[in-house]
Amino acid sequence: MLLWILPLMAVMLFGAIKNNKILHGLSVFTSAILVVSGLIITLKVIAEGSYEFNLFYVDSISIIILDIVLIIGFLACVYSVGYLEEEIKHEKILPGRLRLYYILLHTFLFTMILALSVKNMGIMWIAIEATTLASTFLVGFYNDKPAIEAAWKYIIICSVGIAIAFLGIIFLHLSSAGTIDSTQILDWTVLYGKAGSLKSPILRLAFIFIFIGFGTKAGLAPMHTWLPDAHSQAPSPISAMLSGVLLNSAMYAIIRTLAIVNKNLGTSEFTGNIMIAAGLLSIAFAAVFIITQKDYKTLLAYSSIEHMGIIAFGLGLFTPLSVFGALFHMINHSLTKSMLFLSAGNILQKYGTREIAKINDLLKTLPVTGGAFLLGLFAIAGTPPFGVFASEINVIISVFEKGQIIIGMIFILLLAIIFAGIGVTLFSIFYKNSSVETPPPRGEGNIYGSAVILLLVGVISITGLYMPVSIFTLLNNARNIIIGG
Amino acid sequence: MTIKYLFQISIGLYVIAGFSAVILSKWHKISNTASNILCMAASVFGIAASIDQLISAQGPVILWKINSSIPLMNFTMTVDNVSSFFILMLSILVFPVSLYSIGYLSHYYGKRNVGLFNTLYSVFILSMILVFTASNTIFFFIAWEIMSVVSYFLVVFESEVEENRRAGTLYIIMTHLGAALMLIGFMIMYSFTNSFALNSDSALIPEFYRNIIFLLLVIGFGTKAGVVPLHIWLPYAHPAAPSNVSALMSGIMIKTAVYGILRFIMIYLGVQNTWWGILILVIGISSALIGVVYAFVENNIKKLLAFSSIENIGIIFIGLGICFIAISTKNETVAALALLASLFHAFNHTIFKGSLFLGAGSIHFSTHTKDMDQLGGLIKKIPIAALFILGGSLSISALVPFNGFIGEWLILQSIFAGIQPGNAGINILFILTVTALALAGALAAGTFIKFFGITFLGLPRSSHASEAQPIPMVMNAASGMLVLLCLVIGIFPAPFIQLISHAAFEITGVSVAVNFKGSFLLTAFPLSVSGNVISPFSSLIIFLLSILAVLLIIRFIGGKYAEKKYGTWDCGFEGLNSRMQYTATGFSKPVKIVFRMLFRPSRDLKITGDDTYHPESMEYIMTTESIFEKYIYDPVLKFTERSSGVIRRKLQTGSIHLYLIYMFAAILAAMLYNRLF
Amino acid sequence: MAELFYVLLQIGIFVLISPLVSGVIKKVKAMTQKRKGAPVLQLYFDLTKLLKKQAVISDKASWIFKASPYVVFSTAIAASLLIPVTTFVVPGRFSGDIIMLVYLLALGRFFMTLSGLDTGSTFGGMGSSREVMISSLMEPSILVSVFTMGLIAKSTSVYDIMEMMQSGNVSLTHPVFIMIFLALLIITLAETSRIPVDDPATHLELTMVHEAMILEYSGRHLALMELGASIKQLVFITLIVNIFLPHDQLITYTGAMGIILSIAIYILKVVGFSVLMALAEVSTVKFRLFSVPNLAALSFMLSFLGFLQYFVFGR
Amino acid sequence: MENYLNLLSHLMLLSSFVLMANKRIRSYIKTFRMQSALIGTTAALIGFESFSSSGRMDVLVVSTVIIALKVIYIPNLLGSTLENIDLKVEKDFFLNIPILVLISCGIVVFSYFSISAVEGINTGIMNVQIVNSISMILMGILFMISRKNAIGQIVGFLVIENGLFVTAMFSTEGMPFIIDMGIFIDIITAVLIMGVMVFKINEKFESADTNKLKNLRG
Repeated sequence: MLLWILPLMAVMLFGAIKNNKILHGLSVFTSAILVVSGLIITLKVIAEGSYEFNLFYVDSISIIILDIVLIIGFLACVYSVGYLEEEIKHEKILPGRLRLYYILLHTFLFTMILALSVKNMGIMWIAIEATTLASTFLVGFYNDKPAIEAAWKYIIICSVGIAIAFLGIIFLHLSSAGTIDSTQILDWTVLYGKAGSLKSPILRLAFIFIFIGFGTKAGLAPMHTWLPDAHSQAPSPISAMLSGVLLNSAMYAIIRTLAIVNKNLGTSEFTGNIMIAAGLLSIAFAAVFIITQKDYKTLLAYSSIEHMGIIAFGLGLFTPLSVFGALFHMINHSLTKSMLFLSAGNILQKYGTREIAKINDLLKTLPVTGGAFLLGLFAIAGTPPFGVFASEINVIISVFEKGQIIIGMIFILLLAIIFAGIGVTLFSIFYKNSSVETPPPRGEGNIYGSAVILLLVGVISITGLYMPVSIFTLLNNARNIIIGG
Repeated sequence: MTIKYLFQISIGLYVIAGFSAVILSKWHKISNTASNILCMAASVFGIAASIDQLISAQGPVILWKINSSIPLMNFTMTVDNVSSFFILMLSILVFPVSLYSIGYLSHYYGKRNVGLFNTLYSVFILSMILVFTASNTIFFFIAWEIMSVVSYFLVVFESEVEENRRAGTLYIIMTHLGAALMLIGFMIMYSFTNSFALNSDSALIPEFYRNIIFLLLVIGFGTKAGVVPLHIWLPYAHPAAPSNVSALMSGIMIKTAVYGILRFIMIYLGVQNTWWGILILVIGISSALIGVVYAFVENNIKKLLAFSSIENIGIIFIGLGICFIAISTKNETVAALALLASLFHAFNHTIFKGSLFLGAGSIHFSTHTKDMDQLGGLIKKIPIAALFILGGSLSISALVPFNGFIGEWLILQSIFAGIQPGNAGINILFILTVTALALAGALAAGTFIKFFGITFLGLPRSSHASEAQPIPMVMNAASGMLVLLCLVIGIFPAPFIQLISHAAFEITGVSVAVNFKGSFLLTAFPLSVSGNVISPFSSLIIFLLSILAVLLIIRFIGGKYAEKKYGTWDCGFEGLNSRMQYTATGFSKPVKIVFRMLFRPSRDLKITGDDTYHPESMEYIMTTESIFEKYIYDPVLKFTERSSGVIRRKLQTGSIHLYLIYMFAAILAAMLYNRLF
Repeated sequence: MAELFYVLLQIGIFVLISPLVSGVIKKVKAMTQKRKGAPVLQLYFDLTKLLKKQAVISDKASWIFKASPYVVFSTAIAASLLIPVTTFVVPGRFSGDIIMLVYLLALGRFFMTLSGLDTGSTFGGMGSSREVMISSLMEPSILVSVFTMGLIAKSTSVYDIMEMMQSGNVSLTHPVFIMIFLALLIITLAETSRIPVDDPATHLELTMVHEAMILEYSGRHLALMELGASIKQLVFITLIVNIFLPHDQLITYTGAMGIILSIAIYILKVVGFSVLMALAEVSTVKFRLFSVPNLAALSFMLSFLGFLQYFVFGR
Repeated sequence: MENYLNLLSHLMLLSSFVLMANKRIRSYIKTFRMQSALIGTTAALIGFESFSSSGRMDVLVVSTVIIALKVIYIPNLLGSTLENIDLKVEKDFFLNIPILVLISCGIVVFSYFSISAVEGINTGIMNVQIVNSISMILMGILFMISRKNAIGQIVGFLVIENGLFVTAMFSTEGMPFIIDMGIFIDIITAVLIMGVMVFKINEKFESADTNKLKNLRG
């Protein structure tokens, strides 16, 4: 319950406080407490399998993503301290707007926590819609032309998508009409429990609309169009949260529905076709758009689309291994990608440009960030021994386990092409290149940020080789819940 | 049992070396020396262990068994004879290379992060050991990728040079694409056998998919091996790396591909169709020829060596191809012989190419240039290095009494045994192979005549050459010991062949070693394959005796030796200067003209001054280009870039209405799907 | 013991006969040109004189320059050991086959070309570069032709090939032998630097190849170079005559008499063949350097067709 | 009773056709107001029924809220926004009206084709109503696609919301109360935020023409 109240309190407080120092401190402090309480709940869930009182409900699925949210949120808060100070120093933003920033940030955090920890799908929908509303101004925070444009596209497209998703929710409700009494309408646990007795034709319709709707928010092609703009225009900590966290929580809604639908239909074929198609399409889009990308934040955004595609692909296969891989991939992707966005933020502040062609000698100029960025790129492109590879290989294996060799080939080749694209476009920035203008003086600007980045690098390079047993059990339980095994 | 410990010690030492390099990285000299000495120690253990494993008749040894909690990730290292043969090659190379590094890296002191370099260096070695010992496909793939990434970092280590960066990017991309194909192959294996183990039953895979897997693996490994036409990264990447690393890359890293082909195609899949062998043989032939021709016209010493690596990998593939064909036509002895020959050639290539790259490194170290047209007359400045490079050149040109010759001879003998009346197509192919080998051998000799002659003989062509710095003793010692090894193997090949035949036996199950009459230091017992006999040793004896005799005779007839120093004949002009002698470009001109179609040479002659007969100055520029880059790779790249650009502009126009249309279409499509499915 | 005798015999014959061959060729050419020409034994006198003379060494040269004459000479000697002049003296366990022969000669060439580059003169480099091209282009046809002969004899040792040719179960007029004979003839012309590939009599920088490489040599070094070259020439001639005109089967004697007779016939054959070569030489003109590839292609095609004839189209 | 509902749903569909045919922004808002009024009455009808049958109040409350919000508040808000921004949009739509109307007919047919077969929906009355409301939603999206200026897009979005609400209404006598409330809050905030964005766009791009927002490409 603390999880819900705390951020709200924080938001209230932010409203009152003027002093920036205290604002920083408070935000870090609250998010830290959130992390701690999240961990407590995690232990409960590991022990008991699920943890709920009236509306509040977390089980293994949600706790995984919830923890990601809390941790990334915390790190983003820590990072923001240094980042915003820099921005203020360079008059990118006025000191006064700090308050707005933190208010929005924590509202955003709250809505996501809410979305991930309620039992009722309707409220989940509301919360996810609310995430859009909360983050719109964060996307448009810089208040210049591109930022406004990105924000507008973001809110319009996502709202429409969410609306479609609501249509799906209605049908979900409709399919349960008669089997469920009015007190527990849209209660996920009940729906899941009684999945067998729901009306499958309507459920299919429901799934379609929910997939399209939340798929929009999760940035699956062809509804992904808002994503590159929003990610590239938002302040870097926000980009990190968008792609590391927001996409996951949208994907989480899809997972919940998927579990019900597949349990009801008894086969994953209907859902699988759509999700695999969308997944491959997203990866293909990303591949095409990465090969000749000029802007590194946009490039990272497209890579997020790619990884969402991989997750959707894994869920679509719906074998135990692939679902496990997909969930695991969520973790790896969030950690790696937010790390990349944070370091991209440092680079942006150092060089003052988002154009790849204008950056060089990164490894010398920003030793920590640069190194982290290079490793992170290898990681995100799926090179062993990083975490992303470990989860991707699970997905890949499960494709071939299913005997769908052609699809598997396409999948692997697309991933390889994306690696090539990243290599072609981005590797040049790390080394000295006399043809480009001389880099700015060396030295890390944002100390907190660098610390966070280093931490994340350490984590992602471990996750590829070793996984704590607790996480393993969590993932397993989640997997079992989803595939009903 | 002891073998296991030996291997573990060696691996442990490599790890320690890596860490010590980082820890001590404050003090460059100390960290460099320490880590390299540790590497040397490790390699000694590695040599001991692998030889022990080879001669002891025991089966595979399990070194380590680590199960990660991540599903399907278990890291089990096993060593059988094949692995240990490759580890042997690796360790034999690592010892001198590390010794060399002690001296060579001294020019990094204070300039670059030597600690980082040495860490990468030992991780690179470790990753190769992992590749050789991985016991399931996933682990193999991981090790493979680590190897690629680390070597990428080593290639771009001197990143301020523009072409190094481009080389590195090209390299990592090519090798990653190859690895992707490889992964597909592994996965297809898995989808039928449901196991990643290397000893799982490949009979479950249907015929069609075997062929697919074969093709995928050949392309995947071929990319790493740098066979034509997948070779384009190699001549850029190998020269770009620091010389000790290029020695490792050229000497052993490209052999990992050979290992992969043995491991996955010969042992795992087993050879069924004749066309597999034919494909490999053709690849080998084309690599050998094209590689050597490009090597001949190259003027950059390290690029020249890189191209010659392509040639030699081609020769190794030729051996493999003969072996494949022989297996598929049920001709075990020939198969075993051919395999032995190609393994032996791989072994030799590791040694002499290693020494040559170290030598090239020494040249660069002392003259700071890799361009032959800047060099010349170095034999007076750095005589010892010159001697060793001469040795290496003789050996790579397959000349008696060096080991290169034995390798060529074995391959020719296997072809000789392979040609039998009957199957006409194969016979024609084999005789063409002989042709290719002959041409390649002759051109290789020419290449290294150019390499040695232009670089070391004649007059210095620039201040680089005339002001060459002396070379540290360790560096000379390093390349020297390799050359010595070449000579020893060349003169007493028998024991080494015995050693290698253990590895070959494990693959083909036929031991040809018994056909080799020949034992340790006995000259009377020459090396003989099915009645065909050579004895390098006795011909060497004749050699020396005849020199001795002729010296005596001359002394007897001609009396005491008297000589007079005088200038070279300069056609009566006053004084011969370095611009009058043949340049590297000029030297290779005839061959360049003969193989015109491979280079598309373009020349332009600038004459300043009004009178064309007595111009003030003339400038003659001759440029060549690789047809592969021009006609295969560049068009593909251009097409990809253009199409991607077009698609981007068409799809992501920025118009929100278009985006809404996408969503609309998606919804309609989904509803339709729901209706129809 | 037998081996020692074999070695001494071979070396003795080759060293003694080879200058004669050059002499004969020169003489025949002179006669065809209505000149008197130098005496047949001229080269012997030259060699002995050169050995006595003081050697002038370029001050640019390195030890390679001084070493290579010895290497060239001794590789020629070592090569000569691989081609028995007679089958009466069995090489026995003394070993080395036809492939090794090719690579031994390559070693000699390697050093000769290096020495050409060593003095830093323009001619040397030119000669070396041309030599490298010619020899590389000739290499395939050499290997293919000897390989084919070896395949027919089921062994790569020259001795076995000779025995096979002497044993009457192959007809010498079989097309394969004719083609390979022609191929080897061309090769010999090229390898011994004769017209149409190279002109041993000229020192015009446009045309010379072999002479250009040894231009800087003098004294004993020059002598060794010359002798080595002529031994090499004799090696090729011996290869041809002993394989394609086997004679030992005609000799009924055994023991010393047989050996002597056989050697006598051998010498006759050699002289005859050198006359033939001389005639061939005077009846052609020197080719342009870049039409040498055509010559090489011709000889390669001959040997390749020979192979096809025997192994693909059948006997 | 059912007939009235049928009639109303047809009327709503008709209203969105009218909306589609509208040329001027003011008339968008008017039409939207009318459509919301229809929805309000529908809600009221269902509310009375459910109250009389099983004394549930919530749908009534919802209906009042609808009328308060969608008939009165939001249209006024939009109107005022329209006052305060300067629209330089000569031709506000990409496709001309007849084609749009034709496409809308196509949409209705399509939604009938795709939905009607779904068993559980194809029970007589409900069938028609849901088909109508889904085609309303789709037409809402079409409207957003076809209109250039920001206000038009907001209206389109609101139409989608209407469609959703009607679907909810007809399919299952309304959602649980709290959810409905949540939805309304969301809508208001969404519209508010969009309004603010409209102002920002207007000040940055000197016009509320969303077709000018084309600086961010691939």
